Amino acid sequence: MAILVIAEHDNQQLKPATLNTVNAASQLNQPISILVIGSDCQAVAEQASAVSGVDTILVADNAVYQHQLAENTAKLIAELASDFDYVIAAGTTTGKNTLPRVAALLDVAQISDIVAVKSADTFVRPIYAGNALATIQSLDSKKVITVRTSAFDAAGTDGSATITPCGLVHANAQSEFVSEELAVSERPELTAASVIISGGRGMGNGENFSLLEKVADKLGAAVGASRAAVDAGFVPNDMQVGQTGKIVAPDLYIAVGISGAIQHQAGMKDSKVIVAINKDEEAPIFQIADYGLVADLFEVLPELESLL
Amino acid sequence: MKVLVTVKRVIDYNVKIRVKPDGSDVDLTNVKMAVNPFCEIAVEEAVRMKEKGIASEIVVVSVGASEAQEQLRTALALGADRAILVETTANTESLNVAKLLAKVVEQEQPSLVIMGKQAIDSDNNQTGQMLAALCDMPQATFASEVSVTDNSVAVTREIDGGLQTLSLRLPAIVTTDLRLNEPRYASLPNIMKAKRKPLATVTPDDLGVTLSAHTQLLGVNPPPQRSAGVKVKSVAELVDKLKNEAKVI
Amino acid sequence: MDFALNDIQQMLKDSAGKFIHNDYDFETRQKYSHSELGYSEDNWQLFAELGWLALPFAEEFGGLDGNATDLMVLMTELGKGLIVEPYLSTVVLAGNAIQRGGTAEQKEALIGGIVGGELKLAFAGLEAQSATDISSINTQASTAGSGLVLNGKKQVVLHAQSADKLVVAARSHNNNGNIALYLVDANAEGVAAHHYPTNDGARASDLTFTNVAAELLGDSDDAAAVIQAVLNDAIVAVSAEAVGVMDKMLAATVEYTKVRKQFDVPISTFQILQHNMVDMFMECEQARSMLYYAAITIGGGNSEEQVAEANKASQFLKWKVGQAARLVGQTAVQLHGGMGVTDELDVGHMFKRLTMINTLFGSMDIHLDNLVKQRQAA
Amino acid sequence: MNINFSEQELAFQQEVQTFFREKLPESVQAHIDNGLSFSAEVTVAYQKALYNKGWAGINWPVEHGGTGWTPTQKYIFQTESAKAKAPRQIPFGYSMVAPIIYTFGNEEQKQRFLPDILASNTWWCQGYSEPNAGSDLAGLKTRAVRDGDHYIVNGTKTWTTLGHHADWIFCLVRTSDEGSKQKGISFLLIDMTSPGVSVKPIITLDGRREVNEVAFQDVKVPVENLVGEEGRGWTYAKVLLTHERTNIAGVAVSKQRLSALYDLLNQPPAGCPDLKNNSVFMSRVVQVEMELKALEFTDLRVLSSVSTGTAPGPESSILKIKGTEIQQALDELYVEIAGIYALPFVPEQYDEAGYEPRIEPFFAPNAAPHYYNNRKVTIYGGSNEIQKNIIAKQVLGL
Repeated sequence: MAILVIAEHDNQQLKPATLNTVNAASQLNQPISILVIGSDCQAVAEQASAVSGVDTILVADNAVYQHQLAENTAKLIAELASDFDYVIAAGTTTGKNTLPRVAALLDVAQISDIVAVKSADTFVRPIYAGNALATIQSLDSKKVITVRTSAFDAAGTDGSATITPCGLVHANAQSEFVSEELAVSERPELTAASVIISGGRGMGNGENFSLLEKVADKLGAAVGASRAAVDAGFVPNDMQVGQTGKIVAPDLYIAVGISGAIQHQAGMKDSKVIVAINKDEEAPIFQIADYGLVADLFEVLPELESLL
Repeated sequence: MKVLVTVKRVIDYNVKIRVKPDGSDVDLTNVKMAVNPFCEIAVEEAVRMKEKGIASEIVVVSVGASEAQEQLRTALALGADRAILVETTANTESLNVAKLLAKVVEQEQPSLVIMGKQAIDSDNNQTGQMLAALCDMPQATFASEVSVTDNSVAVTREIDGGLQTLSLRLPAIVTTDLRLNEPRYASLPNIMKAKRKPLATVTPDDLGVTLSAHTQLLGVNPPPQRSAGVKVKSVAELVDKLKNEAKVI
Repeated sequence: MDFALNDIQQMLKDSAGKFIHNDYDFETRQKYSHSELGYSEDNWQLFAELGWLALPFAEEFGGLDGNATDLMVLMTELGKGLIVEPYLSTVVLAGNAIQRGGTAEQKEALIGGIVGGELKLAFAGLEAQSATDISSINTQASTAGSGLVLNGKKQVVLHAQSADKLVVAARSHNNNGNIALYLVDANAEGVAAHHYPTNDGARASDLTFTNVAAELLGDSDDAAAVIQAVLNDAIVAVSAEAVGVMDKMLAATVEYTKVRKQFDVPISTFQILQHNMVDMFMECEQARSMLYYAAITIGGGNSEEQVAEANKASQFLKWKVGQAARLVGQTAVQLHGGMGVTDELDVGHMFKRLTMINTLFGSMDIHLDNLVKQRQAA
Repeated sequence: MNINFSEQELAFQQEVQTFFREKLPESVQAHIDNGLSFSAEVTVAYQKALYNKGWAGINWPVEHGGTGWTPTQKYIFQTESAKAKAPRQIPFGYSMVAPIIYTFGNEEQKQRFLPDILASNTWWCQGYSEPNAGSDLAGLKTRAVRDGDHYIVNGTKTWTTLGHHADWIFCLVRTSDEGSKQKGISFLLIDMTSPGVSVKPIITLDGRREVNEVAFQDVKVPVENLVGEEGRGWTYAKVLLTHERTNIAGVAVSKQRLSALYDLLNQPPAGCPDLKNNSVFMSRVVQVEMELKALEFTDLRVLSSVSTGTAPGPESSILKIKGTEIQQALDELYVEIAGIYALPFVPEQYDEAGYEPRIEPFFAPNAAPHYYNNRKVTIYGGSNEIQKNIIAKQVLGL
C-alpha cells in the first residue's frame, strides 16, 4: 500500500499546503511519495525532498505541464496511480480542479476536503458549509482524497527523499493557458497565514482597509474581508473569507467591523483564537469570539498598531 | 450552439440545518428546498448567452428524485428551453451523477456544458470535473467570466493567488463561481410559460447506466460548539491577553 | 381539500422572497423610504418586468388573470420587506377599481400603462367626517359645461404624491346621493395637495379639489358594489402583507432571544418568554388560516350568496389580522427590550407597519362592531 | 387552493348523514343542546350501533376491523357526528389502548382484547396520572414486581375517567429503577375485578362522579398482560400522542354549540337576559365565532397535508390549545346567557327523564356545572402550558 501526494507549487516554491497534506497522509502509516508536475521545477523537487516522512520524489518536468492544467496532469497522475493506493492533494484550487478528474479516470470516488483520518478507508469531512461533519467510508480499492489543509499541522522539513524523474509526457490539445494575474504582495496568502485580520461592512470603504494593512504588517498577517465588504466593492473578491470564499483556520483571527453572519462564521470558526472588534454589542461574531472588544474600530486600529 | 446546464435540488441557502439525534444524517423533514445557488448562476449564464444570440437552445438537466422537477421548472422559468430529469434516488454520489450526465451529454451533443462549482449541501466540488474526464472534454472550473468565440471559449477562473484565463476548444465544460453573474428573478409571465415547456424524465436504465456505491455515509454529527469568551475593556488589555494568555502574537 | 400552492404560486413566492432577501434588506428599505420619491423607481420597473404589476388584471388588457390567492402569495413575500413602493395604491386599489368598474375604453387606456409601469395611481376615498368608511363623504361631482368637475377634500390618500391619475369617490353628478367613482388627473388644475410621510415609512396626502375636471369611471354612477369588492381585495392584500411581517417578527424574536444573554443565560431559556413566543406563533398561524379562508372565499364566484360570504370573510380577516398583529407586534418589541423601541432596529418598524395596517380599511374594532350589529339585526 | 370535497367524499357524507338520521334517537340529540353528558348506557348503545355499521374503529388497521377511511372521510365522519349531536366514543378503548395493543401487543393479546373493544363489550379506563405524577408523569411510582408468572402491583392511579364503569385498566407501572425515569416504565393491562383493586370516586365541581382514584394493593397480574417489552412502556405511550392527528381541535362540536348559542340569542327563552342587544356580550360572541373560523381553517390545513401523506406542518401543534380555549370561551358565554337560572343546582332534572318539577329554561341550570367541569380540558392530556413547552422546543427550536 503506498501514497502519492501531489505537490502544490508555482514551479519555484513548494507551497506550505503540501506540508499539511503530507501530515494528513502520514496518518495512514504507509510509504509516501510526492509527485511534482511542472516546468523547470527542480527547485521545488529539492524542497520536496526535505519534507519529513517522504520516501521518494517523482518529478515530471516538461513544458506541457507548466501551468498544471487538469486535462494532461490528470492523465499523468491517473497513469502513475497504478503503483499507489492513495492519491492525495491539498484542497487548493489546483487540487480541487485536478483531483476529481483523476478519480473519474480511475473510476473511483473522491473524498473532498477531509479534516480527519479515522482509519485506512474512513475519513471525516465538513458538509453544509461546515455546519455538519460527515464520516465517510471509501469502498474503492484506490482512494482519491483532497485535504482541508487548515485542519492539519505541517509536516517537518528534516527529510531527504530520493528524487527520480518521470518521463511521462501527456500533451494537452484541448485547453490552453492565456494569462494570469496574481495579486503580488509580500503579505502571506489568506489560506496560509497564521494570523489574519479581516474587515467588514463596518470599514465603510476600501481606503479604510489601509488601517488593517498597517496592523497586518506589524503581525505579518494576511488581510481578509467579509462578503459584505466584497459585495460593497471595498476590496477584490479573492480576499473574501466565508462559506463562499476562503476557509481559514489561523492561530489568530481578528474580525474588525464584521457582524459575523453564519456564512462568514463558516469560513473562520475553526481559528484557534478569535478576536472581535465591533461597536454593535449584539453582533453574532461576539458569540464565537474568545476576546471581544465593543468599541469603534476607527479608534481601536491606530492604537492597536501603536501597541504592537 | 446548444448549451447544457445542470441544476441540483438542495436545501434553501438560508436554512439552518439540524443533525438527526441518532447521528445518521442531516434532518431534512419539512425543510425548504431550492435550486443550488451555483447552479442558478449556471442557468443565468446560459440565458445571457441565448439573449446575446450565442446559444440557440438551453437544455437543463437534474439528477435526483421526482421532486427535482420543481427546480427544473424554476430553471425553465429563468429561460431554459427544455428540461430532462434523470430520476434516481440511489447512489447519487458525484461519480455516478457524472456517469449519468455523460450519457445525456452523449445524446444531446451540446457545445458547452455549464455547471455549478459545488452544491451547498455536499460541498464536494467534483461532478463538473468528473464529467469532463468521462467526456474527454477540456474544463475550466470556478469561472468568474466566460466569453464564447466561434469554436472556443475563453474562461477567467478564480484561483488561490488571483485570476487565470484559459482558452478551451469546444465542446467544453465550465463550472461557475459566485461572481460570474447575478441571477435574475423569474418573472411571472416566464413562470407561466415554463409550465408549457417540455420536461422529459429518464431513468439510469434508460441511459444504460448501472450505478454502484463507491462511498458509504457512516454518520453525521454537529461540529464542536464554540463558547463565547471574555470581553476586554481596552486595546491594551487585548494586546496583553493575546501575548501572555493566548500566546498568539 | 388542498392548501398547497400550485407550481406558479410556489415559483412566484420563491422569486419574490429571493428579491426581498437579496435586494430589499432593512437598510435598503430605509434608504428608499427617506428618498425624495419615497420609493425606488428602479424597483417599480422591475415589478413591471417581473409581471407583478400585471398579476390581478385581465389577460385581455395585458394582465395575468391572477386571483385573490395569487395576490396573497405575492403580498405576503413583499410584506417581509416592508416595501414602500406604491403597489397597494396603484394595483390593488385604483387599478382594481378600474378593472372592476371601468368601461372597456378606460381599461384599454389605463391598465396597459399600469402593467407596463408607466402609470401610477392613487385611490381617494376617506374624508375628515367620513374617516372609517366612505359612506358619508361630501366630495361632490357636478356638470360644468360639457364635462364634469369635482369639489371637495380628501384625507390621507396613500401615495398620491407619486400618482399620475386619481380614482376619486364622490357624490354622483346626478345629485341622487349615489357614490360614484371618477378619474382625475393628479396634476390637473384645481388639485391642491399637502404631501407628508406616514409614520410607517410610506407617503400620503390631503387633497383639495376645486372645480377639477373629472371623468366618470364606468357607465354607472352607483359604484357601491365595485368599492366593496375593491375593499375586499385590499383587505386580503394588506392582511397578507401583515402575515408576512408577523412571520418575520416571530423569526427575528426567536433568534434574538437565543443570542441575547442576561443572568448568564440566553433569555430564550425563560419559560415565560417561551410561552410568549408560542402565543406569537399561534396568532401567526391563526391569522394565516383566516387569510386562506378569506382569499379562497373572496377569490370565489360572485353569486349573491358568494359575495355575502366574501364580505363577511373580509371583516373576519381584518379583525383577526388586527388582533394577531397587535399581540405579535407588541410581544416582539417587548422581547427585544430597549432595542425594540429604537429606530435603528427593523423590529420597531415592522411594529409600526402592523399598527398602521390596522387603521386601513376599517380597524379591527370597527369590523367587530359591524359584525355585532349585523348579528343583532339578524 | 380549494376546500371542496370530491364526488366520492360527498357521497360518503350522504351515507354518514343517513346513518345518523336513522340510528340516533331524538332523545339522544337533546343532550348536547342542554350541555348534558351522555349516560354509560346511551354511549354504549351508540358505540354498538357504530360497530354494527362497521364504523367503530375509525383509526384502526383494516385487518383488526378498522374502516380504512381516508383522512378526509374521518374528517367528514367527525363533522357529521357533531352536527347530528351524537355522543363521542369513549376514547380509552378505541383510540388509546387499542392502538398500543395492535402496534406493540402480541397475537394472543390482539385476539383477547381487540374484538371486545371494537364491539364495545369491554369498557377500558386509563391508569397514567398519580397523586405525585401529573405533568411530570415519568416520575410515576406504581410498582409492578415480577413474581414467577405474575406481577404484584402496588400503587395509586388518579383522575381515572369513568373508572367506575370500567372492566379493564391500562397502566404505566414502574418495573425497574435503573437508568432514566422513562426507562423503567412498562405498559400493563389489569382486570378491574382482580382482588386488591379498589375504586374511589373523586367528585368534581359539577357535583358528579366522572373521575376516580384507583388503588392497587398486592394485585396479581398475569405476565401475559404485559404489552411489548418491560421498560418500553413510556415510548409506547409517547407514540400514541402522535397517533391521534385529526379531531383534536373539536371544531365541529364547537361550531354546533355556537350555532345553538345564536339560536338562544335570537329567541331568548323566558327568564334569560336579552343579550342580543348587549354589544359587549355580542362582541365576545363574534370574537369566538371568528377565532373558531380561523381554527377551522388551521384544522383543514392539517387535514390537507395529512391527506396527501405529508407530515402535518407546525400549525398542527396549536389545535389542542386553541380548540380547548374556544371550548371554554363557549362555556363562559352559556353561563352568561343562562343568567339567574345558572344558580339552581338540580342534577336530577338531567339524570331522570321526565323529572318534575322542571326548572326552565331547561339548559340554564346545567350551564355552570358544565362550565366548571370543562375547566379540565386545558389541564388533561398534557396541560396547555406543557403543550406550549413542546411547541417552544419542537417548532421554535428554543
